This record gives sequence, C-alpha cells and structure tokens, in this order.
Amino acid sequence: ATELEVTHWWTSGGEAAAVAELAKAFDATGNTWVDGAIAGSGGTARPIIVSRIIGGDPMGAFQFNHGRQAEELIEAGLLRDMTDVAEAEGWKDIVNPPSLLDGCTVDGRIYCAPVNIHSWQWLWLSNKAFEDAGVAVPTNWDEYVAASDALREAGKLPLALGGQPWQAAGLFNVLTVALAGPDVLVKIYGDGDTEMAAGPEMERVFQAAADARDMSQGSNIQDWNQATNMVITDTAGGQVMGDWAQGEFAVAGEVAGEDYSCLPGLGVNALIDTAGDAFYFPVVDDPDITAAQDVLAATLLSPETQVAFNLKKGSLPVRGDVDLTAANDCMNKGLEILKAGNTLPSTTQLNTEDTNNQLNDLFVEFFNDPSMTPEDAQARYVDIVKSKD
Amino acid sequence: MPDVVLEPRTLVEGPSGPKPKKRLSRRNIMIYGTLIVICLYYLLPLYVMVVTSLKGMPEIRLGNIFAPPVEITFEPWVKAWAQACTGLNCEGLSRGFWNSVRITIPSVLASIVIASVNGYALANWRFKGADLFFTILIFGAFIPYQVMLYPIVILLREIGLYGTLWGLVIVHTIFGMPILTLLFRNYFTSLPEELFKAARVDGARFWGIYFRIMVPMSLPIFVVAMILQVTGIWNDFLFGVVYTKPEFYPMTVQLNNIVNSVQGVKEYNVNMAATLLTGLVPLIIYFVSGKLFVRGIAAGAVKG
Amino acid sequence: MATDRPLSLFRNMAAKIAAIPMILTAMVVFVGGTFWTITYSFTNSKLLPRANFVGFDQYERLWNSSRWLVSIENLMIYGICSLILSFVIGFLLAALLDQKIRYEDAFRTILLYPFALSFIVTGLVWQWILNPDFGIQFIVRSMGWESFAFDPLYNPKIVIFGVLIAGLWQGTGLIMVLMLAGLRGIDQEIWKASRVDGIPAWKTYVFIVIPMMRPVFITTLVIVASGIVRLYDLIVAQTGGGPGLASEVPAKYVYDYMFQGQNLGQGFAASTMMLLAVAVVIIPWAMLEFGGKKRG
Amino acid sequence: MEPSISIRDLVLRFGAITVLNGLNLDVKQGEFVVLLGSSGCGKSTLLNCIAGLLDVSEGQIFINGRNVTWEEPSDRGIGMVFQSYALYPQMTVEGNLSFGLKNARVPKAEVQERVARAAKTLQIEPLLKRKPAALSGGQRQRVAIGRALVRDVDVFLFDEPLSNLDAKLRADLRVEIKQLHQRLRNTMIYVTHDQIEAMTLADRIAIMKGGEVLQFDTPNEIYNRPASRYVAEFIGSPTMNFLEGTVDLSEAPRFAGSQATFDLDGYSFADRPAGGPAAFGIRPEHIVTGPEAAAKPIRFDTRVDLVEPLGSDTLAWVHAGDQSFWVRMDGQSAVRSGDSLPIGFDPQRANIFDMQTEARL
Amino acid sequence: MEPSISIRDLVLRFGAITVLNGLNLDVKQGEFVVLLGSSGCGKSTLLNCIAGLLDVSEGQIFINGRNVTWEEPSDRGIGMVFQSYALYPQMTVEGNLSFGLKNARVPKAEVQERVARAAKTLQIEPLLKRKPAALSGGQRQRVAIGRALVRDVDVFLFDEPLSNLDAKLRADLRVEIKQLHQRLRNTMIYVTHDQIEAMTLADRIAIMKGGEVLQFDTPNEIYNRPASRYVAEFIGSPTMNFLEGTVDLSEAPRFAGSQATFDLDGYSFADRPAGGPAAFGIRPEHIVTGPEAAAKPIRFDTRVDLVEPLGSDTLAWVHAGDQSFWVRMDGQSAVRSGDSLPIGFDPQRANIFDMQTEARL
Ligand SMILES: Nc1ncnc2c1ncn2[C@@H]1O[C@H](COP(=O)(O)OP(=O)(O)OP(=O)(O)O)[C@@H](O)[C@H]1O
Ligand SMILES: Nc1ncnc2c1ncn2[C@@H]1O[C@H](COP(=O)(O)OP(=O)(O)OP(=O)(O)O)[C@@H](O)[C@H]1O
Ligand SMILES: [Mg+2]
Ligand SMILES: [Mg+2]
Repeated sequence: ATELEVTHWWTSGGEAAAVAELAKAFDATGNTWVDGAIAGSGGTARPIIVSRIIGGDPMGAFQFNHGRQAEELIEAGLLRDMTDVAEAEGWKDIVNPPSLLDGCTVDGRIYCAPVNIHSWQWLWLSNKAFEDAGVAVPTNWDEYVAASDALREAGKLPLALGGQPWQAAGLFNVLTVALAGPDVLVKIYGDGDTEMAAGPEMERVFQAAADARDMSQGSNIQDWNQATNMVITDTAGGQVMGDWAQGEFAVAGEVAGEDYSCLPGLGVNALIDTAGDAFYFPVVDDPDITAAQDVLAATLLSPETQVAFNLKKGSLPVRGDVDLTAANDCMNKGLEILKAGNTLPSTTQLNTEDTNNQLNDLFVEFFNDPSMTPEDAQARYVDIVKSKD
Repeated sequence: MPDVVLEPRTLVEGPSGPKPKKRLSRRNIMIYGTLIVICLYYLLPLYVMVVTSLKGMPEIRLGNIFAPPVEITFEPWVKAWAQACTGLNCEGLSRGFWNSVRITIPSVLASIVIASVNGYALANWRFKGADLFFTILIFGAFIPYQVMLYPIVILLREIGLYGTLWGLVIVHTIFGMPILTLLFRNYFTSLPEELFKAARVDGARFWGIYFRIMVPMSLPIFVVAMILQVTGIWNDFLFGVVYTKPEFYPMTVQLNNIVNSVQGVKEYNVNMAATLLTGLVPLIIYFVSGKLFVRGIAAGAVKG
Repeated sequence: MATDRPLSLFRNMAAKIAAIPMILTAMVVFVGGTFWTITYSFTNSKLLPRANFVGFDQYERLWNSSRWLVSIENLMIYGICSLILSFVIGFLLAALLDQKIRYEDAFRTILLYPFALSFIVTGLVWQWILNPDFGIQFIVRSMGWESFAFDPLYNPKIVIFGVLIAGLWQGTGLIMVLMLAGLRGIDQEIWKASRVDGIPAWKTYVFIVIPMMRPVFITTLVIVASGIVRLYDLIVAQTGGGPGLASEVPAKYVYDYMFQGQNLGQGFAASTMMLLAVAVVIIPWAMLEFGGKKRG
Repeated sequence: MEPSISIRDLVLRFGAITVLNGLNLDVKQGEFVVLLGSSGCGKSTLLNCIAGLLDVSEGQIFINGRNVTWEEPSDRGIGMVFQSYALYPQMTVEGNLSFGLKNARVPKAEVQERVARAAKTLQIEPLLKRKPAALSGGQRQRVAIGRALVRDVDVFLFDEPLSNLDAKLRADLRVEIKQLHQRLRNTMIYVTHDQIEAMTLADRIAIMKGGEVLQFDTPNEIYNRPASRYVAEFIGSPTMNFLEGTVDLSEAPRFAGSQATFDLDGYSFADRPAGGPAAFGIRPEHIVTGPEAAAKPIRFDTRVDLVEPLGSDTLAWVHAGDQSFWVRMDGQSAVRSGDSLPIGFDPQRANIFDMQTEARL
Repeated sequence: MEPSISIRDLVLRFGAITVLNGLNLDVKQGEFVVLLGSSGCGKSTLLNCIAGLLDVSEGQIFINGRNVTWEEPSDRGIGMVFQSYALYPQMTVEGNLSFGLKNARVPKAEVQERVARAAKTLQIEPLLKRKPAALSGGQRQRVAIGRALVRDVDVFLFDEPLSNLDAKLRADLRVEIKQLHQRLRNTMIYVTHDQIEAMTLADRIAIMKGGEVLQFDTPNEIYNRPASRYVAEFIGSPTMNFLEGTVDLSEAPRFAGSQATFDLDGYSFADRPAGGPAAFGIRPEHIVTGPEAAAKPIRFDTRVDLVEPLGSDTLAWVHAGDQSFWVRMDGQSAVRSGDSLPIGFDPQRANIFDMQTEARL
C-alpha cells in the first residue's frame, strides 16, 4: 500500500466531512490517504503547495480550483499529464458539462481530475427572518431589495456579507450574471471587452451593488460561513454565496425549502457557473506514488465517490450519470439547471488569479466604503478589464 | 573614640532619625496605583482567554466575555489538545506538539551557536569587511519574511535540504541571525577587551577563546537569545509549513487549522484553549526565566 | 619565519571561516535574495518566477493601485504611532519600575508576558475583545451606557489604531525591559548631582537621562522598526486587512499578490519598494553606527 | 560661632549592615575638612548623608545651626562634586552650570552673571559652549566644581573629585581647590583616600575606619602624633617603621626590643600611659643615615636590601637582624643594594603605641 | 649580546590616525624598561604591538634576534599583565595559571610543577582553588603576574599593572615586582604614567610623547639631565621651576631673566649649544631656603603664596615679582602663607633649555 499525501484547504465542517468520503474511497483501494489539510483559504494553502512543488519535494496530489491557477506549473512540466488515466476511464464521455474538462486541458492533454462543480450564483434566504419581518420570502433580487427596510426594522441584517475580499467580488459577479446576463460577463472577462464594462448594463449592476452595499451595512464578520451562520440563525435575511454554503445548512440540520430558501441566479437568470475543484498530481520519481496517483484520479471520478462526496460538500457531481436521489431541494435545482445546460464558465476559468485579486481589492473597498460611488467603482473596473491578460 | 571633641549640644532639636516613611504616601499610591492598573490591562487578554476557554459554548453565546464561567468545563481544553479536527486528522494540537519540540530545539541551538560565533567574530576579530556584512545583516532584519519565501525555497532545493528538518533549522537560523548577532556583538563588545588579549597571549586561538573564555562568561546573553528564539520559533507558522511537510508540521499549524477552520460557529472556547496551549511553552519560559532575561539584557545587550 | 607581511586574506583565518555562515547569509540570502527580488520585479512573473522582462510596468501598476497607497499610508500611521507610543509607554513603564518598588519581578513579568505570545494569538484575542458584539463595547453598553461606541476593528477610519492597541500590548513589555536595562546603566552619580541641583525627577529624565540612553534607543529602534516594517501576522489575525482595505499593509500586499494573486512580479515590485525604503534609511545609519569606530 | 556642620549620633544602615555607627562630627565655619580612610570605611556614605542623598537611620544633621535631617538635598545649601564628574553629557558647559539655577527660577540676568563669575573663577570661560565629551578630565572636574559654585552654597562636598585624573593634573587641581577655598572661605568637606591630598588640603582631617572617626585633627597633629597605630600606619609613605618590644615606665622610660634596648628620653608621653608590650614607630624620613647617624641616641648597623631612587629622594629598604626599616635619603644618594648602612634616630620623633589597644602611649 | 627586543621603524595607524610614527627602541637582555608618558601617547599601543595583539602597519619587531613581526602572540615568548588583571572569571586561580600551558600542550605533570613554582614565588599557594571574584585587587594582580610567570617567557610586558590598586598596595606590589625582576632577570617592559613607579622600577625609562620616544635613559639621567623641556616638566613633582630669559655664551656663560641676571658657573652644557632665548629650570628640591640661601650663587627674596604640608615635607608656592617657584622644605617647616622667604640655588643643579627647540642646552 502506498501512502499518498493530499493537500487541500477543505477544513470547514461540511468540507471536512466531504473529504473524509474521498479518503475512505481511496483507502478502500488499498492505499493510504495522508491528509495534509491547511486551513484558511487558497491564499494560505497555495504558496505552501507551490513551494513544495518548486522545492522538489511535492505532495502526491493537491487541490486547486481548476482553471488558470495551475497553468504555469503545467507549462513548467511540474505536473503530471493524466491523459492516460482520463482516457482509460473515459472522462471525455462522462464529465458533464464538458467544459469542466477543458479547464484541465492544456494543449490537448489533461492534467487534472475535476471532482465537483461549484456555482456561485445562489441567494440563500432565511425563511424565519422574513417571517419575523412580516414580509414574504422574496423570489428574486428586486423583491429582496424591497424587503430590506422591513428586515432592518425587525432587527435583522438584510444581507450578510463577510469581510474577506473574495466574497465581495463574488457577490458582484453574481449580480453581473443575474442582472446583465451571462454574455456580458463572458465578454468582459473572456474577451476583455472594455466597452461593455463601461456600458449601461454594467452601470445597472453597479447600482445594484450599491443597494447590496446598503443592505450589508453592519456585518461585523469575516468568514463566509459566519455569514452563512447568520442566515442559519435567522439574524440575517440572506446571503449571496456559492453552493458550498449548502454544506453549512446541512451540518446545522436545516431543511431546504422549510428553514431556508435558495434562489439560483438570484431568481432572475437561473444560471450557474461551472467553477469547481480539481486535483492535480505533481511529477514524482517514485513509481509507487505515480501508481497511487493514477488510482486516486480514477477513484475521484468514480460514481460512488462522486455521490458521497458531493452530497456532503453541497456541490454538484461532475458526471451527469450518477444518481443523486438523496439530494435536497436546492441541489436538485442546481442539477436541473445543469441538465438544461444553463451554464457559464467561472471566473477562475476566465480570469487569471491576478485579475481576480484586483477585482477582489476593488470590490472589498467598494463594499466597505460607502463614500465610493458606483461611477468611480465602474471606472476602476474598466481599468482592471483593460489591463487583464 | 579619642579626640573627637564635640561642641556643646546646643542644637539637638527638630527631627532626627529616618524620615517618617508613610507607607501610603501620595507618591507610592500613584506609583503602585498606576502599575496595578496597567498590569490589569496587560492581564485582561490572558484573563479573557482563560475564562473563555473554561466556558461552554452556550454560555459564551450569552454574552459577556469578561464574566467568570458559571460552570467550569475542561471540555474545550481536551478538545483542543486531542480532538479538534483539521481535515481528517482529529488529534488536536497534540499532533504538532512534539513536532514543535523537534523543530524548536535544534533551531534554537543552531541559531544561537551561529549568531554567537558571529557576534564574537564581529566584536573581537574585526576582519576587513566585517562591518559591511554586519550592516547587511541589520538590513536583513527589515526584510519581510514573505519576500524571501521563494528564493529560500530555491536555495534549499539546490542544497538538497528542502522539506527536511535541517532545512527548517537553517531557515530559522538565517532569520534569527540579524537580531541575535546584534545582541551578541554588543554583549561581547562590552566584555573587557583585555581578557581577550590575555587569552591570546596565553596561546588560545579563535575557538579556544570562544569556548573557554567567552562562552562561560556569557550566560545572561545566552539566556536572552534562548528566550527570544524559543518564542520566535515556537510561534512560527509560515516557515514551519512552507519548508517542511506534514510529518513535521508544528503545533501552530494545528492552531491555525483549529482557529481558521470554522465549523458552523466559531468555537471560541476551543480556540482560546488551543491558543493557550500553544503559547504555554514560551509563557512558561518567560515566567521561569524572566529575571535572567532582564539581567541578560542589562548585561550588555543594549550597549550599542 | 613570519618575516613578511602575510597575505591579508589569511590573517584571522579562523575568524573568517567561523563567519562563513554569516557571510553566506548576508551575501547569498539577504543580498542575493534582494537582487533576485529586484530583478524579477521587472518581469511579469505570475505563479513561477520567469525572466520575461517588462520594464517598469509592475511599478506603474503598483503606484496606481489604491490598495498599495492605502497600505503605505497605514504603515506610516501605524509605524509612527507605534514607534512613538512604544517608546513612550516602554519608557514610562521602565521609569515606574525603576522607582525601587516592591514586587518588581512580578510587575515586570506581567508586563513582559505578552511578548511570549505570537502575533497570531495577540490578534485573535484582541479581535475578540474589541468585537462590538460581545467585547468591550457590549460590556459597556450592557452596563447602561447605550450610546457607547468602541468598535475600532469595524470602523475603517480607526481600524489601524485597533491593530495598534494589540501591537502595543504585545510589544511594549520588551521595550520596557530594554529601557529598564538602559536606566540601570546610568551612572548613579548623575542622579545624585541632579538631586543636589534641585532638579525635579521628571526633568532629570527628560533632559538628562533620556539623552544619555542613546545606545539603548538605537537597539530598541532596530527591534521595533524591523517589526513594524514586517507587520503582517497581526493584521491577518486581527482584521485580515479589513474592513475593506482599511488595514492593509505593504507586507500583506506583497504576500497577497505573490501568492493569492499569483502575480510574483507585482509582489516583487512591492517588496523592492519596501526594501528600497529600508535601505535608504538603514545603510547610511548603519555605516555611521557600526562602521568607523573600533569597538562599541 | 556655631559650627557649620554638626553631625549627631549618626547611624546609617543598609538593611542589616550598619555602615555608620553613631558618628559625631563638628565642622567649623569655613573649615576645610578631609575625610580620609581606606575603601569601604563609609566616607561616601557619610557625605551622602550630609547631602541628603541617603536617609539616615538615626541621628541628626545640622547645617549652619539648622536641623536639615529631613530636608531635600537642594534645600540644604550644599553643592557636591563627584568622582565621575556627573556632568550632564548632552548639555554644554554653560547648560551644566545654569541648569540648577534655571530650575530654581533665578532670573536670567543673574544666571548669566553667576555663570560668568564661576567660569572666570575656574578659568573655563573658553569652554562654555562645549559639551563635556569635548573636555579633558581636568576641565570636566572644573566644570563639576563650577556647578556647585554657581549655586552660592555654604558648604561644598567633594567625593574623591580627583581620583579619575592622572597624577600631574591631580596635583594641579589640588592647588586650585586649595586656592578656591582660600578665596571663598566656604566650608568644604572632601573625601579622598589619597593622603597627599588630605595632608595638603585639610584644615582638619577625619581619619575614618569601619564607620567611625578614629582621629579628627590637623594634618600636622595627625602626622606627628597619630592617635593610634592604625592612623600612624595609614598616614605616610613609605609607611612608619615599627620596632616591637616592651616599654618600661618604672624608672626612666626605656624601650626593650628584640634587637636593642634604649632610653626614651624626650619622648612626650600621653597623659597616663601604662607600660607593657608596645610598638615603637619611627617614620622613614626621621631616620638619618651614614655619618650623621652616629650622633643619634638610637643607632643600628643595617644592610641595604633594595634601593628605590625617586629622583628627588631615594628610598632604601634596610635590615638589621630581623628588623627591617624603610629609610628616606637624599635624591643624590649613591647607596646600593647590599651596602651596609648605619642609621640612627631620635626618640623625640617617634610614636609608641600600646600593643593591645593600639592607642598612642 | 644581541638586544632582547628590538623595534625598527615601527609605524601603527588606526585608520587615518597615526599612533606610532617610525618608532625605534632596543631593549637589552634582562633589562627593566619603563614606558612613561601622558595618557594617549601610545604606550599601550606599543606594548600591544610587541605582544602581537595589534598588527603593525610598517616596521619590524625582533625578540631575541628573531623577527616576530607577524607571529602569533603566544609564539613570541612573551607574557603580559594587564591593568584590569584580565583574569578568566570562571576559572580558579589554578585554572588561570595553567590555561596557557594547557593550550601549549605542556604535559600535565609539568603544568602542575610550574604552577606550583609560580604560586610559591608569588605566595599565592593558599589561593589556588579560589575564583578571581574571591580575591582582593592585590591578589588578583599577583595571579595575573603568575600567569605570565608559569609560561617561562623571555619577556614580560606590563600595562599599568598597578593603576587599579590603592596607594598602599601599589607601593607594596611595586617592591614585589622589583624583587621579582632581580630574581628572574627577565627582560621586562612596563607601561605606566606614574613617575614614582617609573623611577623606582626602571633600569631605563623611555619617555614617550605623540607616538615617539623623546628620551630613553636611566632614571637618574632623565631626572637630572632631561633631554628636553617636555621631559623635564613631565618628571618630578612638584614640577620643575622655570625662569625665562636669554643665555649669553659669548664670554662667561650668563643667563639674563626678567627678575635677575646671573652667571652659569659650573653648569655643564651639552656639546655645542647656541645662545639665545632659553628657559632656566630648577627643581623644587634643589632650592634651599632661609639662612642657607644666602650661600648660594643665585638668590631671590620671595613671598609665600601657598603652603602644602605633606607631613614628610612641606611644599611652598612662592613668588618674586612675576616669577613663581615651587620650593620643597622640611616637613617640620613652620613657613606660612604670606611670609617672606629668601631662596637660593646653584646653576650646577639647573637644566637650561632652548626656547625654540626645547632641547637641553
Ligand atoms: N547601597 C548600598 N547597599 C548596601 N551596602 C552599601 C551600599 N552602599 C555602600 N554600602 C556599603 O557601605 C560601606 C561603605 O561604603 P562607602 O561607599 O561609604 O565607602 P567609601 O568609604 O566611600 O569607600 P570608597 O573609598 O571605596 O569610595 C561599604 O562596605 C559598602 O559595601
Ligand atoms: N582602536 C583604536 N582606534 C583608534 N584609535 C585608537 C585605538 N586605540 C588607541 N587609539 C588612539 O591611539 C592613541 C594611543 O593610545 P594608547 O592606548 O596607546 O595610549 P596610552 O599611552 O596607553 O594611554 P593611557 O595611558 O591612557 O593608557 C590614543 O590617542 C588613542 O585615542
Ligand atoms: Mg566612596
Ligand atoms: Mg594605555
């Protein structure tokens, strides 16, 4: 049996439970999963992972968001080409949507094993909070905005938003997709269309972001799951957050539709992006480890693992052929959208981390500084789009 | 007592003997009052940590962080030490404790040995260019660790120590070097130069003087260096995690994991217990050898 | 027979050999690392360092970045306040402890213990104490003063002072010890002379003793200032740079861009600016302070 | 006239150690008193008590008839000069001189005038703008004296002010201090363990030992009629020579030593001496050598062990049997080690001490 | 016999400052040489160069004919004793003594034997097991000497070994060192700025100033025939008295000063003196006072300004017109400030220096 060290940053309650499923499945193959969890976020874990790889003492496998994050490591020949495994397992046929595999593909070779689909475009609402405020649970963004005064009066925070920069940027991108439409987003991020970025559609999005800013005034929290927790405990009306929040609701024992509601695409554009996590496999000398890597890659995409993992994680499986009867209300909504093909590429696929980082900076500033006008913010937004590559 | 001729005692009036010392003089009240208030302020966080770590979560949620625990529970401590999870590992801090010990001891020793030899060479054997190197070292004290992260990864890879305990020891030695060298240099400079000369006349060479003359005279500054390094290295997170692998991850990695992996609500009591547990070793060292620390600093560390 | 002047390279051979680790560290790590950093700051390296030179692009972007400007401003505010306050508080505490008081050891230990804790721990605890929902603000309000507001960590205008509170709590103990050592090193006869001259104690401190403590102040300055420039952990633990960008600092900018943003070039450019600022101050000063004179 | 300084039953303890033990001392107006004693005998402690820098444990201190036991140092009308100068290093000489005055809110014009006067007295006018670091030791000590001078005090206290200076400078400054005293006529108390300073400066010397005053008298009296053997040995360099033996007072006073027995004609005994075991002390410079020795009532034939030519004098260490003597001769003396040398001296010049009590007979 | 130590054109610079400037010195086998000079003149620097503790900038150093310029201190066959004793505080006395021998890998038995011998010579046997902190100053210095002694070196170097001791102890140890030298007959170089030590210990004294040797001669010669005015002033306490004026050598040599003009009968001029402006120097102890003065060829009627009774002698500071003199008189002298005092002296006892070159005429 080979010990394979796997590094990831899944340490919250739902995440850890999900990882345990992966480990269980891998251990069942006779190998041993050595857990190298690093808490924090990608920001903490990534330099550690990269250092290990550059330092010539890599782990057996590691988690990245698939997309452009690993591009350079691949070009530098530090990551293994997993095309053989992919072909043997027939990933091309089973991975759905197929764009997921594109994120792993460089020059026609496949370098990673996608494990799930995470979409950002969700609005989570606390049914009880709205009940307390005496308004109906909104069914779209505009209703939600309209209800914010009532929520305030009832002593609830209308919109929970953590202080970490990526949450602010995520919220904004969700608003973009919902209010301006997916094409706008793809044009701006994908093609670097500055005219579009400066255009009236985006103006509207920035206005909406300003509304969201007002609604989120007074969230004294940092972590995303603390924000989620405010929704769970009904002290906040809602939160815009990816489907991983689902895991928190699950751990807290809440029931979708009953205790909380979810609105994909903010109830406006029922779309989801196909961001997600993928495992990469550094090049190592030890043939045992190489073999174990192959086993892990195959295991990750096996139907049983996919089901067990994604149920815990609250994300969607990467293959369309698995049976998710245990999925809850919200998850099913996601699955349907996925089935309908209403997907769009994620920002991690469209943008480099550098651009995302700049967007994070812009939006965290915007959401925390009420004196920043939507116009100013948009001007800077255009600058970032202009300089992106 | 012959020959001490006294004038007639015409003067014996007014106060005599010691000044009546009021135990509660205004000055004393001011001094002790101020000190006590300040000390309370300094103790407050520790108090909050201890108190919180002994409460259950419901009690914490009810508010007042300063209130003493109604019901003392050691649950959080047990959890922090042995049960808290990181990813799949649910062994709490205990997993990292021995790693921390394994890292700290050689790192402290190596960094002190090297820095003390540097300080000695700089103070007593001033060779050409010594000042230049020293200035660079002081400059190095100001370089943010993050900047050096990649260059050092490459360096360690090239010398084949990446990912090993010794690689980490080297990193700690490098980053401890500026301030420690400054301290040792100042201390050795303050020792009488004649001792050094006498030893040279007696035929002792570089190492002979170092080991036989300088080291035995330098206990205080070694204590200072030891305390500074133990604190620094024990509390380090970044190097421990970047330059080693999971089998060596120090306690602080677990601490980071416990504190940063929020499972639903933040378990403040466990966080505090974990924090205290992690800080225990340096804290004990301070409480035990604080006196020597001050003496060591006074013994020359500050003479520039 | 040692008649001729030996090659100067071989004089003090043992000392030079013993200093090799230091020389290597200085030259390879600090100088080498610095040059490496500077070199790559002119490239557009992303995740991995690559020699793809782009001139001053990174610097242009750096100085156009509002986050960088905020970071610098914060570091300035924090640095100046922290320097002044830690010296003032450290000195005052030392002066208090120098009054031949009882239980000096206990007081000293209490003032010094925070230094044993890491910035991470410090940041956590103070984040908690300063949390308006259950920290000091909450306590004061629940005691009846409803309008009391003290939420430095959630107010962008004063968040940096919230960090300062924690930073000072952690660091002043060491400064106090250094100052105390300095005070103890002052010739007792100076005190006697000033008492005979009828000079009040505070004046003696201000006009006579403090100016005499120059060497202590210098060592302290190196320690405090290097800590300020590297300020990172505390921010991360306490505010994460927030709210918004209100408590960003340069070291965090460097780190975030290098690792989070995967834009090494940008991180290196920011580092280079930091190093440049430090070098401009340090090198002439160190030359004066450590060069020239023979011993101490 | 009331004494300038009067110390009554002064006791000073540091914790359990009693450093001064019921000390009494009266210093007259304008007198120059030197406290002389070996290291650790309590000289500085006494001075600090007078200055008010140490709180006394028991007893009283009067300055000009005023009980100052509890007064602040600055209110006692004293100025003090320290061994390490204790100049304020970052102030100019002028600043050093005027700091105390400014602090006492003396008007500016007067400060200037007083500083100018003190600077003139001490001839440090050209130095006024310099910092102490730029001064030589002697100049520093002059400034330190100036600091006491400007304050127009009644009493000057000096704690080994010249110990940190080299011999030549010490001699020069000694003269300056003496002249200063002659001009100012202030009361001065001066601590030293240098006998030359004590002898040349003092109107009266207080010889201290173990926190007590052994003898308080003029230099001449102390030199020529030391009250005890300790004082006799302490004063004079080379030290007094002693012959041990027995004094017989029954008839004509006689001294019987191991080497010789002789009459004590002309020796002025103290009041009621007892006979018995005693030490006969004679100073090296009271011994004559060579042909002159023959004329003296007491004579020894000695052999020279060691010669120390000082230029101005020559010292010789000689012995007769197991009795050794230091002898002082002329600087031109050609005596050499190994020579035989007749020596002689007068009992008049001697001091005889009881072997038990050590007191002068 | 070749010189024990020979220094050739020694130059030593600290950066831009030249401390020793082309110094030459030859020390004979077994000679006791004292380096004397004011503070900062380079005495310690020279000693450190000889010991090899400083790297010379130029020139050469020979010890027993061997060029040791670049040898390690321990290979030069020297032992050194420092002012601050420089004992290794953490070792016992025995450890201190044997440290050098152990470094040289001397066999254990021999180490013990040599330590025992040195301890016996210096009478520190009972102290062998103690640490330096438990010793008095004098004992420490003895151990420090012992450390040089055990190493059986040819040359002893002393850097102000007695400066930290009090007067009494200093005098005692001075004698011990002298006796040690008489017994061992090693070459010794001894730095001091105490003239008494220099005069009593030295076979020859090198007077240094500004990194140069001004005069290198026996104490007697230096005292009585100083080569320059600087040396004359430097040696002797109180310092030599000077009359300024002109020397006329045209006929019988005459000196014309502001107060008096007199013949220089019996003055032994140097080789080929020139006349001209000159300073006539006479030592205080060569001046006679009172009735005896009348018999002297040169006489002044003076008034006494200051009297310093030293016990053994009395010094007086007197003046005639604007010419002042220090005069040394008997310890019993009753002269007082303000008295008039006739003084007189011999030109034979004088030293006359050129005003420009300062050299002795
Ligand atoms: N603060 C103190 N605490 C305890 N003992 C002290 C203190 N100051 C002085 N002593 C002791 O008191 C005694 C007298 O000290 P003092 O300084 O008066 O001596 P001194 O005659 O001035 O000696 P010296 O000539 O060396 O200056 C010494 O034995 C010393 O150890
Ligand atoms: N390391 C040094 N760097 C620069 N100058 C020095 C150094 N050591 C000594 N000097 C200078 O060299 C000169 C001679 O110093 P040295 O110590 O030899 O004097 P000294 O005659 O021994 O004086 P003292 O009697 O005070 O001991 C002094 O002016 C001193 O300032
Ligand atoms: Mg004293
Ligand atoms: Mg010297």
